[in-house]
Amino acid sequence: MSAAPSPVPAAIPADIPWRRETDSLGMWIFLATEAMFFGVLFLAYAHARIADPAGFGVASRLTHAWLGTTNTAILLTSSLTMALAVRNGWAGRRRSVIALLWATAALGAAFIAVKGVEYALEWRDGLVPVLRFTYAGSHAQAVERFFFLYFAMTGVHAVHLSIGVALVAWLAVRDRDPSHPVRRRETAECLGLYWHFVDAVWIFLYPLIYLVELWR
Amino acid sequence: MNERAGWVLPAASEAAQRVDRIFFVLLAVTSVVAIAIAVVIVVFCIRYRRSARADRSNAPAGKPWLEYTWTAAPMAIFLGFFAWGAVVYAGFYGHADGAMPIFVVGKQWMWRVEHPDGRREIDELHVPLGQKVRLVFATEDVIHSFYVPAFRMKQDAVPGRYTEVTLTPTRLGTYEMHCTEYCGTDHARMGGRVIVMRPEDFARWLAEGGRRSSMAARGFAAFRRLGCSGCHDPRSTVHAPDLTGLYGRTVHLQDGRTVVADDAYIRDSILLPKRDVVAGFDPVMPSFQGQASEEDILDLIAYLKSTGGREP
Amino acid sequence: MSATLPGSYLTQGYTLGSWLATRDHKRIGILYAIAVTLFFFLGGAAATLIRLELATPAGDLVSADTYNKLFTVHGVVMVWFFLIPSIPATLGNFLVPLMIGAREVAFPRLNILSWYIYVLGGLFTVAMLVEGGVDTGWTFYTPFSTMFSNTHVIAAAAGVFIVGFSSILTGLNFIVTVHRMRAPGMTWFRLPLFVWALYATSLILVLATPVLAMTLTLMALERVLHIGIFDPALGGDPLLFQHLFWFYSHPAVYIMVLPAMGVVSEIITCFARKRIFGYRFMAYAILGIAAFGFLVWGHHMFVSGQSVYAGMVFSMLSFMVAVPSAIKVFNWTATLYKGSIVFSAPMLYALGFVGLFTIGGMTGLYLATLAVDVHLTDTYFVVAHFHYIMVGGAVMAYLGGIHYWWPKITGRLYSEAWGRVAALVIFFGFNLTFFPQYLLGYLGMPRRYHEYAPDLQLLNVLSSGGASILAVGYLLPLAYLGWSLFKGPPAGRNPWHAKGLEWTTSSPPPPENFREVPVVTEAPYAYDPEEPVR
Amino acid sequence: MNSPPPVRVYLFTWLALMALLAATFTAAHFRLGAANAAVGLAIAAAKVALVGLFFMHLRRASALIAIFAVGALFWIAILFGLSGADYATRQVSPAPWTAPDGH
Repeated sequence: MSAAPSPVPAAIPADIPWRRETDSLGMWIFLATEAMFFGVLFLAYAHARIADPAGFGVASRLTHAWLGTTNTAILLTSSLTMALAVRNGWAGRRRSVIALLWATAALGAAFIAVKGVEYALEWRDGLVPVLRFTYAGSHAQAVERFFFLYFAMTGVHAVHLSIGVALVAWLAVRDRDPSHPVRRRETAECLGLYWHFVDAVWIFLYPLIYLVELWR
Repeated sequence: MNERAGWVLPAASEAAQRVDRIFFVLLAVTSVVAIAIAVVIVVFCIRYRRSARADRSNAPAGKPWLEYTWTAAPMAIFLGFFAWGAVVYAGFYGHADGAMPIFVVGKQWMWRVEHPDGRREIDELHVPLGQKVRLVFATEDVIHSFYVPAFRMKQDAVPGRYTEVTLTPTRLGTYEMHCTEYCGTDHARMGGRVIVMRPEDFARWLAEGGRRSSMAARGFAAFRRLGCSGCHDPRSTVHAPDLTGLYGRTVHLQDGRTVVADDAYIRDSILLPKRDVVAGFDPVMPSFQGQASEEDILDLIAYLKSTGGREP
Repeated sequence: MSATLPGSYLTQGYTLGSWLATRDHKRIGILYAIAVTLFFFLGGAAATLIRLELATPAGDLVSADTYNKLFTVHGVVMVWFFLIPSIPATLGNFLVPLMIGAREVAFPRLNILSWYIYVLGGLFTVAMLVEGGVDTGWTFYTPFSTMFSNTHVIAAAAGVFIVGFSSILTGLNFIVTVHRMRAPGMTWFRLPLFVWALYATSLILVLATPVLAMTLTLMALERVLHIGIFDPALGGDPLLFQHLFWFYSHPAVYIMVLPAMGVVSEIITCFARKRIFGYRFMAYAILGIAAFGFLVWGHHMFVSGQSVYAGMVFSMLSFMVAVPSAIKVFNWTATLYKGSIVFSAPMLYALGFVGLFTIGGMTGLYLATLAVDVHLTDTYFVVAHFHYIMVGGAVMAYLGGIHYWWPKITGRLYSEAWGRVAALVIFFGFNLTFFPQYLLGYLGMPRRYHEYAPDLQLLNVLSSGGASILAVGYLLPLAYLGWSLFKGPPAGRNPWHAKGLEWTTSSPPPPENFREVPVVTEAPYAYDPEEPVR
Repeated sequence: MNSPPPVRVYLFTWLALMALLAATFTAAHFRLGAANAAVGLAIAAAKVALVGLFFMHLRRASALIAIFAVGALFWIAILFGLSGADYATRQVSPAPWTAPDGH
């Protein structure tokens, strides 16, 4: 088990290292619950794909791999700006923190915009299960199941990302007033952990959706 | 139909006797240990109650050797029961080697039983004494579970696939049968009887079912009734695969795969025609999901088998 | 409700607002206790109707549909709105900070948010009930729940989805609190076993509940959109739902029983005036149960079409998870050796727990044995098994804990005589209710039936009779504990002369728990058999 | 708080991530059969490891936090592993007529 307890009075102290470590432990446990939450979706994907691998190959070719790749690049870059925002926060360079936070929020919004375009394309192609599914090629059933899982997984991911964008924007606004900066940096760190987790989920989603079968 | 004498459940199948042996050995072992613990607790409670004068010096806070033994001992006993249970459990499945299949189809709140020669029953199952029988389960809607307490046998019927159990009745008589997987309003009324008969009586019962067509004959009737012959009959104008002698043949599909036309392929082609489209044909066949019942599919398979072809 | 001691957490404001906006873990514990008790009696009402119906072989009290809704509501309310939150959210919230010498939980705001989420989930479930209830059983098996049930399945799933997050927040809070806020000197192996038990329970809460949340979402999605991963006609598999559901629901039964084990360890050591026997084995056994609890869920699916080999894997693992439970029973028994035992009400509940948990645990072995489970699963044998563990175990320990820490929570003593009467009535009523069900199960009476063969009526009438005694038994504590709230004599700092940091502060404790930060110097349960108990 | 890592650490991590993205995208254009999925997931795991170690400071985090980070992945593995045990060995009886081969 961990070392003897930190010699900190049991009251809730204001000093930074203890509070920071506690908040990030709490955040990591929350990310563990989110990981199990997404884990179920990945199991559903694995079960469906193993049931009809060929069907998932056909379906994956119908997705827009280029849009998916640009989106992955956008989200990876937003992770960079978020991480730098947290770093500069601890390094005390406050002005750059605000700029980096806005950059992160903008990149997140860009990701959602690209996702919106993708959804619109899929709506036009008639690949939206139940609502507008006019696909008549081979493996029709596997394609419909693929797109059900596609919309379920990317939808849940997009919801998480939108919450992230909103929080980052709120933090960027709140950071303008310089009072109790320590609190801000801790929030930034926790928000950073959440942002990187949402990015990590997308990193796993990307190959499973877009890269199943790209060869000619 | 009260075959229970007081609180004793008859053991009417080979498996039942083997399960009862495990059950009563478990009962003996667990009762002995439970009583031993109870006695020890009561003795300690009396001997060491506050008002009693007893030697309470250097009370132990732990005896590693004792604790390791009462960790290892239960583990050993448990592994023994696990192995025994697993061996008997494995005997329920497979090893059919030529046993007579009987099809049991669950449908919301009744059981339809069908013998290979075509005799049908509802909520009743006649089985011959002493002969190995393979019960094959299918369901038309939700999950049902076929449970015969006297046989100590229970098996879920899962939609979308066949499940099966092998058993050998060893005692004449009539026994209760229940559905034990919750399936809706009349789940409690979805039961019936299992009647074990002497082999000769069973054969006579099977035969006297009156002039009725075999499954294959009924399959041919379904082949016409459902409109399959409209396309698949060699003389029809529609460009559709010819099914005569299909059974056991390897079929080349549009996306390059080749499959053996066994029962699962026929079943899927009826219910999900667009999944395995035959090479050279376009996917125009509608799905018969909801029109062709489980019996119809079993009969159609029997009919296609009767048009020639060989075991896959 | 004049508190005996000025400046206790009870005197920090008497308005409703001071309670509903509190961040004090002690007040949140009490808020939970009230809500949990209400749901206990709601579930109990359903149980009473079920037992009344089963007094006669024919289904003549209620219609089949109503009966199906009754056992569903009994399951959903008892599992998610009583058993899972009962000990962790009431006694746990109140006592964990006190027992580790902390002033507060790590995230007080999350703690009160957890209570509001619980209440929101509860409102959803009650609204669903008023609208007409749900008839899928608390297991929501597909394809019945997604395609064939025409009751309020989605509203029920939403209620359970929401209350799941309340458990996640409670679990998260406890893990961080135990790691980060222990008093100086309180090392891991000086923690009381109650804190160990709640720490392990919180690990399960945090890791298992999200899987339930997503599974119910997928089930609801498939019910609305008629497309999904469970419907075989679309290439899905009903067993996938069972795998995902039981991946949560078996660890959930350990969420219910582990805190009870923690409470019993505290009570037995106090009233036997003796150090726990094999402290380290007990602590590791708790963690072992929590970790192994995730590997065994397949034993719910031995006859459901799961592969024979997977059945064998799960059967072997299910036997292994029984070993730590056996260790704990042996250690409790050994703790009594050379003790100085007092048979107060909490001790009667604790000894009752040990006895009933032993029977419940051992009958679990029958269900882990593959061949025997084929005969016994989905019969009343299973119903008796899990009621012995949940009602005989978790509820007995919950009541024992309520009585044991009642003086600390309210600052008042309850009537010891009435306490012992209630414990004995509950013990007797419980056994009369559920032991006959083992026989019914072996004789082949399926569960979830409102009709059965006439020759099984005697056993069913015994069970229904027992249920009425049990109901009376559960009403007794309401009476004398309620009386004690107003008329009970002041309890003082440590009425049981128990060890543990929570007994070093005043009763009821001040808002900041300890006047000065306690320092721990000795191992837990440092009892001396000669020292008198009140 | 000891001084935060220099900015270049973050930039190098980002470059590595971009490189891995390009790698996985191009790798998908080759017909490797089942290996395609394996390669895709391996690269994804590498990218997640990079994000975790550098951006989420797991490199310098306390053992406790690392345990919870890895623990979550281990628990997902339990879900995949044991339910996989059923699907891998489940012998769906092919059809009513053909007796299973005595498994």
